[in-house]
Amino acid sequence: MTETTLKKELICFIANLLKDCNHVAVGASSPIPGAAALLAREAFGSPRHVNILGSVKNNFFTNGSQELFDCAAQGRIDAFFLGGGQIDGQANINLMGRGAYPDNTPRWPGTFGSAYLYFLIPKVILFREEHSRRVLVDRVDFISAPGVSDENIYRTGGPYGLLTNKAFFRFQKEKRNFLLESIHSNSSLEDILDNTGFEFEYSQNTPLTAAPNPQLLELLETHVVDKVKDVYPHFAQETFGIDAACS
Amino acid sequence: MTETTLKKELICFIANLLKDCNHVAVGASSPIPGAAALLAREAFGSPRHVNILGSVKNNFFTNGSQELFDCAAQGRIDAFFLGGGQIDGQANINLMGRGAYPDNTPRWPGTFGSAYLYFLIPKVILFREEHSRRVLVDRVDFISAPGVSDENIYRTGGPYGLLTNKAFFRFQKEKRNFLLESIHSNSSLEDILDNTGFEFEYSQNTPLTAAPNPQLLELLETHVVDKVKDVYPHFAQETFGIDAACS
Amino acid sequence: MNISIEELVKMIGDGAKLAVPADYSGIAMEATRALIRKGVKDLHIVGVPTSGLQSELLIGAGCVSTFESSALTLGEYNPAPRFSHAIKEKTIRLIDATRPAIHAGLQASQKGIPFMPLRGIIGSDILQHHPEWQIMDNPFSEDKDPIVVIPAIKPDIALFHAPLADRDGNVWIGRRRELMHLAQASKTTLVTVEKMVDTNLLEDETMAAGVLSSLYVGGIAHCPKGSWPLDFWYGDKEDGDHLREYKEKARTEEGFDEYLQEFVYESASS
Amino acid sequence: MNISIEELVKMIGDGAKLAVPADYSGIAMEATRALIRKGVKDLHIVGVPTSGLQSELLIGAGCVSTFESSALTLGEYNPAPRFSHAIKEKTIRLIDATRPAIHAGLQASQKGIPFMPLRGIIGSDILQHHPEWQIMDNPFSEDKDPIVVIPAIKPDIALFHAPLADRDGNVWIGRRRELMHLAQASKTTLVTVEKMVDTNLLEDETMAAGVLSSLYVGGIAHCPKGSWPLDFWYGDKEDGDHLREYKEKARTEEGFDEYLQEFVYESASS
Repeated sequence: MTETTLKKELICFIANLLKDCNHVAVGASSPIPGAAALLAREAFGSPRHVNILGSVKNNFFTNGSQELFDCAAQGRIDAFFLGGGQIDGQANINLMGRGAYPDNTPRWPGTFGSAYLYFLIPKVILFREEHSRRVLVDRVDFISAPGVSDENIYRTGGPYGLLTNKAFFRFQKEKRNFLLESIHSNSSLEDILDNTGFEFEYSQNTPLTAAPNPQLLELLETHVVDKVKDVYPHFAQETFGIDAACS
Repeated sequence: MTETTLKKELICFIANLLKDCNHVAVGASSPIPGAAALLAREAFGSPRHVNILGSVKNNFFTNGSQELFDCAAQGRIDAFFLGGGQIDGQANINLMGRGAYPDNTPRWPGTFGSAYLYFLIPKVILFREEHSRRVLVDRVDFISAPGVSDENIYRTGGPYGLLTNKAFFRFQKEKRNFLLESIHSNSSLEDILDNTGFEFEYSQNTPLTAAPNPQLLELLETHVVDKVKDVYPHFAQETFGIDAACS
Repeated sequence: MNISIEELVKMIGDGAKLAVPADYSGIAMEATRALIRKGVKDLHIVGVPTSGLQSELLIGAGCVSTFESSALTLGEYNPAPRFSHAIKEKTIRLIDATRPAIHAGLQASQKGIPFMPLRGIIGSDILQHHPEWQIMDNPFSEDKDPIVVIPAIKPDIALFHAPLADRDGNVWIGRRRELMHLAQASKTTLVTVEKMVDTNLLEDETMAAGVLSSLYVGGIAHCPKGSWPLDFWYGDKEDGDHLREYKEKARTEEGFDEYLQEFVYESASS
Repeated sequence: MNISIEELVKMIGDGAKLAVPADYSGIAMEATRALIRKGVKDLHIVGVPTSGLQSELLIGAGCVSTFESSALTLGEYNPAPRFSHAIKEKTIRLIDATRPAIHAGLQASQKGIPFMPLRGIIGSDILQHHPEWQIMDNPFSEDKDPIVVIPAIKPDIALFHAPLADRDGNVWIGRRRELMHLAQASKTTLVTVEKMVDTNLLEDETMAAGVLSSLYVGGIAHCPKGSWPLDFWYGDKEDGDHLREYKEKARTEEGFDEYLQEFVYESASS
């Protein structure tokens, strides 16, 4: 499978996860989730609202990210995406850096809104293409945002699952761990076990991730691609071979 | 002195109090202070900013009264006006009603923003045309907003003085009382003493309130009157004999 | 989302906590009359931060059980006779606040936080009479620094009148951005508008700053002159003759009933 | 109030607490270069709620002593080499927050309150490393309900780039209303604009919702393309070639110095 094929499959996979949402917000530098949200809106009519931060089109906020955070607290955002330089088996994420704070090597950009949105958006999808022991660690070096909280902590949101280049895990809140739900066709259970630094539940018969519905894929490649190009021109060029400047 | 002459003199008197201000805010139903602020801006170039609440012209707020309150807390409003169904000698004001709350008879509209703005705007001018023992009482029945606060209470603003149809009192914060500063030409010290329900400091030689500067009065009647009419059409008609609907 | 005014007010059930703006922001008066016609009961009105004829009519018509605001004022047509009567007869519960405290409570709701601190108020008698406000010590001050904390006010529905809406459910509120806070603090928002437009308001860069997104909007009714007889900042001036007529009639219960009969029950919805 | 860019940056003194917006809101890059040319020292930068190339350049040029934000990100041109270098060499003090906490701190300043409560954060390591944040119990909850409180962040100056300003000192920020909060939270605001217009922006009802009043503005410099090489939401797209060149050069201290020489010190102010 080529890299661009895989990207398209991830887009279709995520789109299917967003069917039950009314409002999906996506970060400015998350082209695959962003494309997925635009695809889902086009294909299923839901999410009805897609907000891509930093975009002028596809963004109805008139108060910047403050409105995003207020909206999340109001319960008006159903799904969001977070990544992380490190993600551990309790769904803790680290966006700060490797090693001991503040002398991280490397230091990454910072925690952004993760320490807040992870608490307040019901369906947070962890998305990180790289599936390696470097990223998927036993214990993150710095908790930018915790995967689970004690009972007495106000929390209406949290991790729904973790999607990588190799697999999709569902997060089990009660057990505080991940369950391997499906393996992409380019990988195998052995490959997953070799490249995952945290413990997780799995069955020997973990199914393959279903191939994308051809109609969905076609819709992406025909109708949705222009919308993706508007927001993520570099990504669209790399993935769909479209020269944003010339079309 | 006719009533309209007196109103014009009050406008000129207040305009002189606003000279040292950068930003004056005025309530929607305060035509005399509003006219005074517009006059001062025209005559002295200061206040530079005049905000008349509820007006579209002469109002730069784009967040309604929320912006007024924030602005006051930021220290960006220098003067404001408050009235009261009752005002007492410690500059406590009552906008709630006569008698015991909640069974006031009569009940007035309510406390508005007084319980907040009185604390945060440095120069609050109490303005109430009626000068009687009914209004100027020994002790208000309900403190909508207190004239003074204990040392440990955060307070950057408070009463500057009290202007009525008969006189102007300066408030003495340390002594927690009013000092009679000047008596309007239609009144006398005896008249003031007869009609004031609270104790106040005064000298037997309390001067008359200075007559308005003729140029200031002329400016009001010529250039400023149209601006007043825009905001307070009924008042302009009554005071300046202008029919707003026909000009 | 574009519905009739009767359908719009159907969404306001008995017992709803209904937030309405101050007169200068645009009042949905025709919707208010429809609400009285429908016979809504037990409203908890939040006047943000004050209210006027709208609440006076609802109170007079027996639709209100709680009135929470910093004032009920008819401006130069004060006093409000039905409000005064209801207080005298103790037929409504009052929650008297001060204007920024109403805003602070709504902002807490908008931000999903349980409370907001607010300066001022200490020493005002409204503090001791308010059922919920507390004083706490500012945790960031070395010296004792008492400050009032205001709990979130969470309306079920916000209702107002605005200049424009588009077919996608976006509403143009222009410089009345305070309505944005009102809408975001409420579970949903119902709007009457002067005019419907066919183009998406958010796609017009000069309009966008004044657009309330459809995300927050539960229903829109096209209702020209929907704020009559009150002044509308982006439309007609107040109908002073009518307001004087109201003031005169509403002095007595009988007069008020006649007013309702003539201007509410017998008037056709636009 | 309409002044040159060199006069504008004169108002930013050594040690100032300087608030700047996230890249999507409009960055005053030409003013930033003027600031480096002037040799400002010891800035406390508040990135609201993140910052990018602007802070990277100021840090690299030695103008910054404290960086307070929730991220310094060059987006697809990450990592930020001079930021990383400064952290390694410990030449700047970091105050790491999360985005809504930066907003909450500014809103506390905007509202003149000492702090704001904020949900989330508990269990994040940023909490224990932050020099000021506290946890308190929600006073309105019967059950134990811990909540983080964020003290006010009070910048001396806000600096950004906007589409339009008028001769009266009003600035049109359009749908970037977040800049309103930034300005109101700061003691004063300096702005560079693409264009000056002759009519008063507040008097145009369609523009008014997006206008920052001159009350909040301390200086305006006319500076077309003032956000170059960054994307401007109401103007040019980012200059990707230049940003790639920056990324390449700034890998080393020498390369960065060459970059400053060519694009900051030798470039004429517009």
